[in-house]
Amino acid sequence: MDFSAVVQDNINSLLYFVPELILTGLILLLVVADLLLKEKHSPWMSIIALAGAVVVMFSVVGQYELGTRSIFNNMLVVDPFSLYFKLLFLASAIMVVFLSIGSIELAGRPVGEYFTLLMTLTLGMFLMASATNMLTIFVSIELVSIMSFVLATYLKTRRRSSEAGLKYAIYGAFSSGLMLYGISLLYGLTGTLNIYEIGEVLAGRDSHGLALVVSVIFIIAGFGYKIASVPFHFWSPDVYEGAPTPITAFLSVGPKAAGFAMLIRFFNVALATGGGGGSESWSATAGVDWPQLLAVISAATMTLGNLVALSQTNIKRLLAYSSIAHAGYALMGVVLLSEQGIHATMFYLVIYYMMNLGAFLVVIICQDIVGSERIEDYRGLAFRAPIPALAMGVFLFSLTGLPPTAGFIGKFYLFAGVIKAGTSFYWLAIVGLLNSVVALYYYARILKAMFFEKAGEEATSTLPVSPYYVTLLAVFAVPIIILGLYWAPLADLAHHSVGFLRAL
Amino acid sequence: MSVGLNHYLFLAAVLFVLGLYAVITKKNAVTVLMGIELILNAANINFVAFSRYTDTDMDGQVFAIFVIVTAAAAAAVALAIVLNLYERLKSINLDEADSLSG
Amino acid sequence: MQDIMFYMFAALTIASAGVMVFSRSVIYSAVGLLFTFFGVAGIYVLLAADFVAVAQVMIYVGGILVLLLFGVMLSQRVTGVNMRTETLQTVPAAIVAVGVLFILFRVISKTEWLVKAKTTFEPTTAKLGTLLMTDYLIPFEIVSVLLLGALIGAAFIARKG
Amino acid sequence: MPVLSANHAVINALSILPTFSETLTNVLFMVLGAVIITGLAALLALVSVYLERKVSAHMQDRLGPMEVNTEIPILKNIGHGWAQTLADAFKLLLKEDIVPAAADKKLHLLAPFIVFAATLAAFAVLPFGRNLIPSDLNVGVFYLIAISSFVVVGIILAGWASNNKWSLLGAMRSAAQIVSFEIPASVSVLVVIMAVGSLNLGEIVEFQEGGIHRWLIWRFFPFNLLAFFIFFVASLAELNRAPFDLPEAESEIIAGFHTEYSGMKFAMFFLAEYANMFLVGVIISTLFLGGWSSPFGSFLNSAPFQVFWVFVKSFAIIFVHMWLRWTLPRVRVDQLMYTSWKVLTPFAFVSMLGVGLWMILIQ
Repeated sequence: MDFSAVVQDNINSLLYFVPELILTGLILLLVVADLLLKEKHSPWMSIIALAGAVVVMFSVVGQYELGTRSIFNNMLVVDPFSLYFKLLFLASAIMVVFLSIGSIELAGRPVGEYFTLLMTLTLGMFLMASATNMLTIFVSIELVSIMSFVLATYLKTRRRSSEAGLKYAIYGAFSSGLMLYGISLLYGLTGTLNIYEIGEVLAGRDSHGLALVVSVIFIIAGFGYKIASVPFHFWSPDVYEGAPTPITAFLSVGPKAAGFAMLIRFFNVALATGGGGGSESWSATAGVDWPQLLAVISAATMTLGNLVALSQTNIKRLLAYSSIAHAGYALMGVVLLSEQGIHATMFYLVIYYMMNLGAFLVVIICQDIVGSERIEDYRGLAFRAPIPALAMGVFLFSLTGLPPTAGFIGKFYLFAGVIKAGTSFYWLAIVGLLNSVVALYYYARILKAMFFEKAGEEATSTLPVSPYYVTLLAVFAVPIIILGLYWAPLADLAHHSVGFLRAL
Repeated sequence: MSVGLNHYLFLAAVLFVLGLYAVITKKNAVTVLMGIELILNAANINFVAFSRYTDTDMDGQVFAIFVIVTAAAAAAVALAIVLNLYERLKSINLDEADSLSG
Repeated sequence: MQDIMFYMFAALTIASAGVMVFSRSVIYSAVGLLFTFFGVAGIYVLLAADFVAVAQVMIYVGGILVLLLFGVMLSQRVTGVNMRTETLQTVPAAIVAVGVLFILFRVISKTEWLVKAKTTFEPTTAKLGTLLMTDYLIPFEIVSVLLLGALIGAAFIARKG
Repeated sequence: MPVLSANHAVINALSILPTFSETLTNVLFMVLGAVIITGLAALLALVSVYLERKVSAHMQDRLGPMEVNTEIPILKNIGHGWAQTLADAFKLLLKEDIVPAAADKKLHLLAPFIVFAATLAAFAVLPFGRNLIPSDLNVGVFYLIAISSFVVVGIILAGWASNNKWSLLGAMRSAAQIVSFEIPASVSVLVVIMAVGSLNLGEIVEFQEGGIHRWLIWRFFPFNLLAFFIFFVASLAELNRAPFDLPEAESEIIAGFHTEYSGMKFAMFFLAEYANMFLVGVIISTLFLGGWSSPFGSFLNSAPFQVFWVFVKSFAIIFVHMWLRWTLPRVRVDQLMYTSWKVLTPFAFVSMLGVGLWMILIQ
């Protein structure tokens, strides 16, 4: 492409980039507002952030009319797949703003930087979902990672939060270093950074030897870090425990989903052929059997997450391991090389968003009313604060995957996909089922503490829960039940969003 | 034998492995960061070498510049966190940051 | 001539990286890193990437290394007693490292890279500038947001109280 | 490849000899260039030191060095203690080299070498005339900014290795100061780069040839003038010179990072400091004052005069530096940081924006 055509393409692309532009404007507005507002804890910051996020959400919905297109010289793409994830990111950002407003951990801390960084992180996730060039992939991962480091350290006067930030930063920098080395090998192998061209070059040749395998393994390190899969999960329990709880909730949903979006796009475009429209046969690039590799990672991730969760006494840490396990479940759909698998993963991620954020909301409420994160302090909660306990019941049922909750439907889709994919993945379905049984045990332990155990003598009074929290709990819990009974709209949306741009 | 692409790649591989070794063995957070910088430099040598020796135009050089810039940003944030932790702990050894475990 | 220069810079890079890795003092590691960065910059010059070489010196030496040194000095007592960095798991780490090195060497020597003879030594600056403003406009803008965020974040964390 | 164009004749002569391979010639040539640059830097530093003594003496109405002289017939009559600097140099070189017992010996030795080598390396790209650029890099300006970062590392190491609180504090102050002022300085250099459209120092000078009215300092009035002023102040601070000589504030931290240095190693810091002064003089005159080009257009613009103009302009800048040093009081640390971050940096950006908008509007 010659010079003026490139510039013209950049200008034409702006229309497709409106949500990101608004989001960038919002970030700058927050910076300026933070300077102008004299108070450190002005409620205006959260109002601006919320209003901005809602505006961005409308513009994302508006993008559906523009259709699928590759923009900015194939750096990014706008397609239903990325829009689906962008809506999910915005939903989690908005809910996290709500969680943050009530959180007592964050009370008394400056809010200016907090919302600015939160929105910058959201922008990074937007870009992750639509990146189609190794450079944009790398840069947007870095954007998300660096913002996450800072947010995890936000309670900087607290030792645990500082440690969480340090571990997060070190592991993050290390895994992005590994990923870069992998990208550099892939670049030398294919001579391009564009994932479509990488896919074409790799499909055009029969054998790539060890080089492709090594570079893919290094690249998986980067993705694995973002979705916290084994063996790149080390950071996540520490970070989830140490970070402020609203941020923990956000990290366990947003960047994880963004990592999945990127993982799905990268593997299915750069390292697979066919698959367009569902009629063509869909296969992994010769020389690297990444479906089986990811399947092993998926099985290891869910098993390790569940087994270690069994022995946890801190609820945040337990949820951290449970979220590792859920990354393993969601990964099951990615490896199948079928639209059904990807559809199941996308569907599951939305349900996971609701049940996981809901569970963290209960943790935040309990920090407020009970003042503890230990499971043993949750004893008898059902009698002292019935509404949060009941909601927690719904969330944990859903996390386990029991009917009639949305979690059951999500898991059903995943397992159905795995079974349909053929005999080579049966073992994965069996591992997944066994894991669900293990998970049932530790989720039930929390429920048992809340509903069937008596609290200590000193704690028998009923605990007041503000109407604000009750509303928020309803916002999460009610849809989980409804989706458990009538899931067709969301499943349809996910189904329509599977079609991402496959070739230039 | 005259110096070609493979020489540069070998150099980068050695640098990468040295960085990996440092990351695994060092306890001090600052030294671990240094090891990570070695890994990033190794990747950058690869990028620039491919950009020179293969038919790929300048993409590799552009990528290297982006890596350098993001590395600076990440190092700044990581060091701010290290100093903050030092304020709490009076130590920056990773295994003394152990209040989170289980 | 080019070959001799390559071996000189390569030796400098690896030797000083070795100092960085195997030294037990953080400051010596930092000095090792200084010469590693310098050696890598020399390698870039040999690869006809003059702008990248200078950017390497400016950002790695002038930015990251100075930051690291400040970090070391502010986090160690001024008397400089506690300057040792202990090492853990040296034997398994060495085994892993040698294994990875072996695999990488095999990868490099077995793969047929798309080598193309290119001998001209063209100036790169203007071309890089044009690329950043055209093809790579979006990553360039993302990085500027990233730098803004990192600036805000680092300032927030480093601030007292 | 660092190649002193002036010595092309020598090189050609060497390369004719059949016994010399091309490689050997190149190496020889590089060594020769390095020796010449080192000699030049040392000589300029000596001259600057002498000038400083005399300028300060005149500013404060006293005589300065008058006694040191030689018996060599012609030179004997110059007087004014012209050999004082030479005597100083000999004294420094012959002095005992004291290394504190608690110091880190290796780093204590390495630090002055890093500072000195970085300064010399910067000399390699200075344009002394149209065909007198030792190494005509495409990224010359950028190289100059980058190489100065080695100086920062050297200073920090010096402060660290001395194992002395004053040294360390002085080094930290010095490094923080240099790093802070590098930002406005770099941005004002960007203004010049934008105007010229090249990072090559030679091309920057060629852009300004044709008389005093074409110098960049007058272009895009007043934005370039502003950039010039910012760069000048920032360079003062980067040189750690008064009124920004806090790193060496005797009453607070003795002599800063070189408190524990003596003899040859101190001489290296000392030489580097004065060589840096000359360096900054050449950089300012290249970026803003037309470099080697004559202020009268093509009049007096032949090769020897080009060198002459570079020296005249640079020493004029150095003179202003000295003048400021001996008339202004030292600023406080907070004032220093305020100057850099809240005055110079914003104005540097204003200047850059101004030039950018100007260029867009004119097109």
